[in-house]
Amino acid sequence: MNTETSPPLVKLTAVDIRFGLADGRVLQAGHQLNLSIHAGDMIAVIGESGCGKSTLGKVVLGLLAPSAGSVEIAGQNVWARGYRWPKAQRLAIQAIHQDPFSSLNPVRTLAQILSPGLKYHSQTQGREAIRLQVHELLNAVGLTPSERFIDKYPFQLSGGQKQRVAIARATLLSPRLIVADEPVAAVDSSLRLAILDLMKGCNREQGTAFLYITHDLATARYFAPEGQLVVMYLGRMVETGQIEACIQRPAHPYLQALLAAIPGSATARSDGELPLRSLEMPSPIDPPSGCVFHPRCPYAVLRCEQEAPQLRSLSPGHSVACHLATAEVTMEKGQGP
Amino acid sequence: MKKIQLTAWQNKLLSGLLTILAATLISFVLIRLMPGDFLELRASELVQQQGLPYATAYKIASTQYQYDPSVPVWQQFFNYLSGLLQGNLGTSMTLRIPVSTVIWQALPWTLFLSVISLALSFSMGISLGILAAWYRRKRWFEALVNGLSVFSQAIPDFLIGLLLLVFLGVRLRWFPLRGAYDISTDPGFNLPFLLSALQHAILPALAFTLASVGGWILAMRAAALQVLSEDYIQVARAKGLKQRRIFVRYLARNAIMPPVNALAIAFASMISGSIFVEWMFAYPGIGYFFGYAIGNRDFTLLQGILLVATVTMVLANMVADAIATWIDPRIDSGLGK
Amino acid sequence: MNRPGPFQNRFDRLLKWGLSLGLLALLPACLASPTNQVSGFRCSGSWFIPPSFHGNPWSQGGDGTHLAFVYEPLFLYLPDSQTYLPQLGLSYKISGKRLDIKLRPEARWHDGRPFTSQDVKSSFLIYWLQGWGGRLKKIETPDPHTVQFEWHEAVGPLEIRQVLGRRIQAAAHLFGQWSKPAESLLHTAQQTLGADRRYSQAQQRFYENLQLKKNDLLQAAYALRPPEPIGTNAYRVSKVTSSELVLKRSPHSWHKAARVQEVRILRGSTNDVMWAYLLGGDIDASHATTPPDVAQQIQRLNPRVKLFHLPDFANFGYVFNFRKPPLGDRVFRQALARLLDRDRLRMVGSYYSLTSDSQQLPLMQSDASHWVSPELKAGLLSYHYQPKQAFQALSTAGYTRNSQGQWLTPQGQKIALEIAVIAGYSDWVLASEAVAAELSHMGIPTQVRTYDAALYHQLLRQGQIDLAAAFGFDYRQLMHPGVSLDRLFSQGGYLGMAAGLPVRLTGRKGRPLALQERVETVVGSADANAARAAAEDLLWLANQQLPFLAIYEKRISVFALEGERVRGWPQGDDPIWSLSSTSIDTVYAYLLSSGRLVPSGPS
Amino acid sequence: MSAFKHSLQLLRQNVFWEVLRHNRRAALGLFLLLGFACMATVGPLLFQLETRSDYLLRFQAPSWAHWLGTDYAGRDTLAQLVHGSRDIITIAFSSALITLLLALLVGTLAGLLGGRLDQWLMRIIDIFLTLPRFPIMAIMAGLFSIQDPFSFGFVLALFYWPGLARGIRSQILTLRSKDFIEICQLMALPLRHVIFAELMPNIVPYLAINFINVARDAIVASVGIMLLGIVPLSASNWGMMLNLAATQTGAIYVPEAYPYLLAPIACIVLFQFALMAFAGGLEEFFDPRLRG
Repeated sequence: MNTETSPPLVKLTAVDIRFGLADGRVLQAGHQLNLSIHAGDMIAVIGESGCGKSTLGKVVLGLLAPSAGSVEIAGQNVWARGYRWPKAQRLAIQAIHQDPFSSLNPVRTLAQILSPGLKYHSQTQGREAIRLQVHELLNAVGLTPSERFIDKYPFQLSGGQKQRVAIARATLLSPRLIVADEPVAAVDSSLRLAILDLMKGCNREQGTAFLYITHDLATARYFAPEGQLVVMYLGRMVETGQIEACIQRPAHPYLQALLAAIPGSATARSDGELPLRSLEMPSPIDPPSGCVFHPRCPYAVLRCEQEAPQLRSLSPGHSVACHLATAEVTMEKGQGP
Repeated sequence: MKKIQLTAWQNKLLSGLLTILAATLISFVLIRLMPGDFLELRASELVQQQGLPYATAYKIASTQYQYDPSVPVWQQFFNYLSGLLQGNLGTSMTLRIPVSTVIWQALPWTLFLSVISLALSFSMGISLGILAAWYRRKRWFEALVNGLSVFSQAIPDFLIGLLLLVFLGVRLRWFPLRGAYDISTDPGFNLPFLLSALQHAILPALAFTLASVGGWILAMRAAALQVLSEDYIQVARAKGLKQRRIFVRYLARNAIMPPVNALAIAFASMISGSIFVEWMFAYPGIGYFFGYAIGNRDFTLLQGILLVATVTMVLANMVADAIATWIDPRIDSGLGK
Repeated sequence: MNRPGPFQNRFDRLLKWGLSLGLLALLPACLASPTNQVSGFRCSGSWFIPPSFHGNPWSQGGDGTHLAFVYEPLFLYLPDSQTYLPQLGLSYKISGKRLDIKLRPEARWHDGRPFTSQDVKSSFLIYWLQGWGGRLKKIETPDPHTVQFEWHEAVGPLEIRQVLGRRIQAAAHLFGQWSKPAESLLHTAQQTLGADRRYSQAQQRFYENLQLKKNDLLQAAYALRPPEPIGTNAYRVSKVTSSELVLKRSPHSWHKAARVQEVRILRGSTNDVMWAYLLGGDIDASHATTPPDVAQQIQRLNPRVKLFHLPDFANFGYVFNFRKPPLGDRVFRQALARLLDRDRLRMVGSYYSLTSDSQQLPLMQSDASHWVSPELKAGLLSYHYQPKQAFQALSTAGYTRNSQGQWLTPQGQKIALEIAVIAGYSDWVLASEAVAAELSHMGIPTQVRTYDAALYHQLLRQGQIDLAAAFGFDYRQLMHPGVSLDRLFSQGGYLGMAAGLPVRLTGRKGRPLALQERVETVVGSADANAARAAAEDLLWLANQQLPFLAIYEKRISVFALEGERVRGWPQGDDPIWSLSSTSIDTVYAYLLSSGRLVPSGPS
Repeated sequence: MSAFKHSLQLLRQNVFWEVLRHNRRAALGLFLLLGFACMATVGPLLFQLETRSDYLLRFQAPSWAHWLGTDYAGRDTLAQLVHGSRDIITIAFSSALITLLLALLVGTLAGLLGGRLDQWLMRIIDIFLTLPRFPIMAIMAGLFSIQDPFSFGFVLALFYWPGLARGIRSQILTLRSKDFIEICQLMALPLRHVIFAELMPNIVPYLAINFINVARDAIVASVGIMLLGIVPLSASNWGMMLNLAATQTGAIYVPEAYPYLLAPIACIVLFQFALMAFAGGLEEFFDPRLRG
């Protein structure tokens, strides 16, 4: 679906994100983030909690201003001074959150949750027409019969049903990109695939692009088998590439470690131990020198402590930020690069 | 310029001092805005006694009381403040003795009453509260505790005081009606005096106790129910621990913390909240003198009493904070937000 | 579900012990009864809270109920028998401008020093500093037991009564350093000001300067803190706390007959506190305005309580503010007087009091015959309860009623009134509530507002009230209507100021009356006839103009406990009770020091 | 405004009766409150206030003529009780209403705008909360020389708003960090929608409970201050009835006077109970989670 002529939906260039803390220290949640999302793209962002993946999501949504670098949405630098965001573009990017308790207003019924967007931004006008469309939406996300659901409150629904409502709300204005931040983390595993299918259907039928943020490689693989993978570690993108390619040939030791945790994957270890020197993630407030991964990297050498690796291309569409990774060497079990 | 970094507690102390200062200023201005004037009172007396023209009498009264109302309020305030800094609360305008002396004389009675009633209501409240949570399936017990707490919350302390006065005092003549001790005893550390002081304190203390026990019951029951729903209680039960061990080790110890935390504030609010009951029983504590001061427009005495109440409140807040931090170190009171 | 009770372990044992200990501690407190009820006499009163209390009777911290037991006057005046009881004085003689007094030679101060004429002089010089004795010329002491007062002109009985009746409180050996300069000040003052009543401008300046000098001396005298309790009467202060004041028998006092060794005064101000004391048998004497049913209850619960109803030498009523329409209208005031059934109001406010007479004179009813001549009486208006006539009078004067029955002024404004009362004076509040209800019922919506004393006096002085509750005449101490006429009609008089009375009003014979001059004649003139004539003028004016509406003449209920700690209370009709004109404490003090009240030990 | 719409909607959905049907205590509370409302509105028409005093009828026992006996001046106690309810209810509700409005304004502003303004407002609130409440109220009562129940309510409200404003602020802060607010931003919904349709309905239960709590506190404080005799307010309300009964007429010493003494106490306790009980139901009514 990539069309070279039209600008990407969202393009991040060398984005840094820093938060000043009350005590004067600085927390770096993102560093040198580059990402282009085109119409219809399926991108999965993966990383441990606290690695800055949700922050990336917020930047993509245009909710968070970068400390450095530029964020272009539909070819426009949205944080440029004096820029006013056209409403149509604003509405083109929507979100699905992880926690339905927080994302659905507990004192509003489903009808009340879904109708304001229609009321303010669609052609559908009039109480009855809107209600009719809410019915359709509920049916579309599988909350059938919709009469049973339309006047319920969120607390009367199960976790999966709540996420369906969230999806319905995100899709209601037919956006071109949806940022889904761990949409199935709070859902029973038996229902996860159904939710993911719902989103995939959206992509298939309407061409909606998805930025799927997760800590779970398995769901990422299921969600976007043809899509792109972004691996994040401590605010940095450490590896990007076509998802299957990455999984088959993980270049960064961090991704290797993540894969090692999945039984049956290429680098899975029989003893179940992670091939890491330390299980603790360093603090983003005072990140390690050189390669931020070096304190945990089983292969770290002196250079890793001194020099920060840049994201470099290993093969077309597959980049990694590691001094040692090479395109030729395929990781074998327990073997160094 | 280097920003001065204060520790959390220094910060608290500083803001406490500022609060006291501001509260003092507010009450200072309020008091001086009150209509009615003790100089007026004294001057009318002089007019009647000595047949002086009113203006002369007012001037004489003003020199007698060493109070000149024509001095601007801000200047009076700064005079007062500079006195305060030297530990001087000023001289009572009508009693002509240091305010601190009056307060030292009244405070013990109020403290005596507060400590007795707080001890009674707290111990009764937490015992009943925790038992109500423990035996929550026993209908009659729950009804009893419920009834007590509802009654206690529905009736203000001074009305309980009135009822006690009428029925236990006047009708049954079990307890003395007014005052703090029997006058035929000799104030000091001797048994008859202490006994009579205790005897006189029973009715007012009972009034406070009955009016506040409901609050403690509810707080303790809520805390206990919270604890009972925690996992570790289930685990303990599953492990087959003895019931009384669960009650003491797990329930009582954990549930008592929130009420204990509220103790400091409850104590502080008694210092200034005792006016009505002390007045009802002609009990010579802080509240009684407050009534005197307000009736005679004794500005300095009023100011002194308000200052004591304010300082107690600020201190109590700090103590409560300290206890909260001590119980749960995660609450770092310094780094809010 | 069979759980073992939680009361079986360390935590609970702690709790259990704590609770039982607490209960145990309360138990003796319940059982403890007032143990020591031996000698002594107890009454209620007030004084300054220690440590602001001190032994200087002249300044505020030394003031209080105890003064009656500690000091005494030269003579005690008994209004009932119109006689003087000799105390520190033995006899007196009035000759023209002079008053000669012989003193009791055996009288002693607290420390055993003899009581002399110097002490009397010293005391009255301090009174002079305080503003008494405007026309006093000098005080002389020819010998230790004689004192002579001399005025610029012959003075009336009021002045005499003040000299004879004021307490001698300034021992010369303590207050001499201020009374001596005061004497020289008096000397200069009488030379400069002379006998004139009207001052020139220079004299006026001197006068004001004199006031400031007097005040300086007075302040210095006020600052004295005697090292030990002083006084001449049978008792001396022994212990003072905020809730009680203890007096002990003074060893040097000349009152050898006093047998009660100790007097305890309990702090008690409001009626309900005093009722509580009585009920508990805590005090031997108490005065409180009490309705009959409460009195009965007290007597039922404590059969030793005797009840006396004594005149309080004051009447209660309302001062009208002339500045506020329609109260400035005489017709309206008179109508109000006729609208109120004072007998019913009296029962609600103060049951045992006497309903004020229909002429509304600022006099005690028992004293009226002495001041009102038959011809004056014939010309007085009567204010019986007659609402119909009152309504008629209002209508005639142009007042109308609207459809809701509310009265309107002739100008068509709605009439609504407000009654100001001092908070805490319960019979005032109760009576005022009843008045307000009555007036509202009659179509004059009325509300009661209670103010504390500080605010009340201010409002009164500034003339911001409509009706203000107050004592109309207040005979206390001097037993003379001049006092109340002065309050009502003289410039700067307390009630007159509140009413906003004009300086001149049209008098009996249609001529304008100089109020100030008339008052001075009543108060100061030695010529009884002139004083009476002036009084009649003013009484007539009070009757016609009605600046003050009296509701009842107050009587106080004295509860006395016979046989608990003391016995020997006089009969209810004993003239000695009328000593209460000075203060009720004076009665107790006299009964104790004269030995009439004795300890009720086994006889 | 939208909270009002919100409640109307809930009423339409018969939620109210649902709540009352299974929450017996709330139903009882509502019943009592309605009773008191009738007492204050219709009551005075039914029970004529016999204003004139007749000492001979003082402290009569309850009878057909006087259901609750008579007062110190022989007037019907019940009629006074009925007429006196109006002042107390006015004080309670005016102070609660003023408190609510002030607190809502300040709390919402502080919570939504944040920053310097928030810091200053919180500092001021801290100071207010440190001032000893009853003494300052007594001073204020003297300061304003209160003449009517509305201004009394206003003075009380001056002391109640800071606590509530702080509570509202923290509620708003919590809500503001919720994802549904972020969604509103993404959906470019107007601010008025965010405030009135998303935030307010969430804090309405909190407001309702606090409205009632303030009303209860106001009753206690006003009766206490009247009992102290500081307020120059006229006698026809429960507080002043108590003042007269307890301290001025000797009613506490005379058994015949107990109906007169106890009637206002009983009314105050019942009213407090009614408010408390109803508050539980109100919370359920506004908070769908509690109804589940």
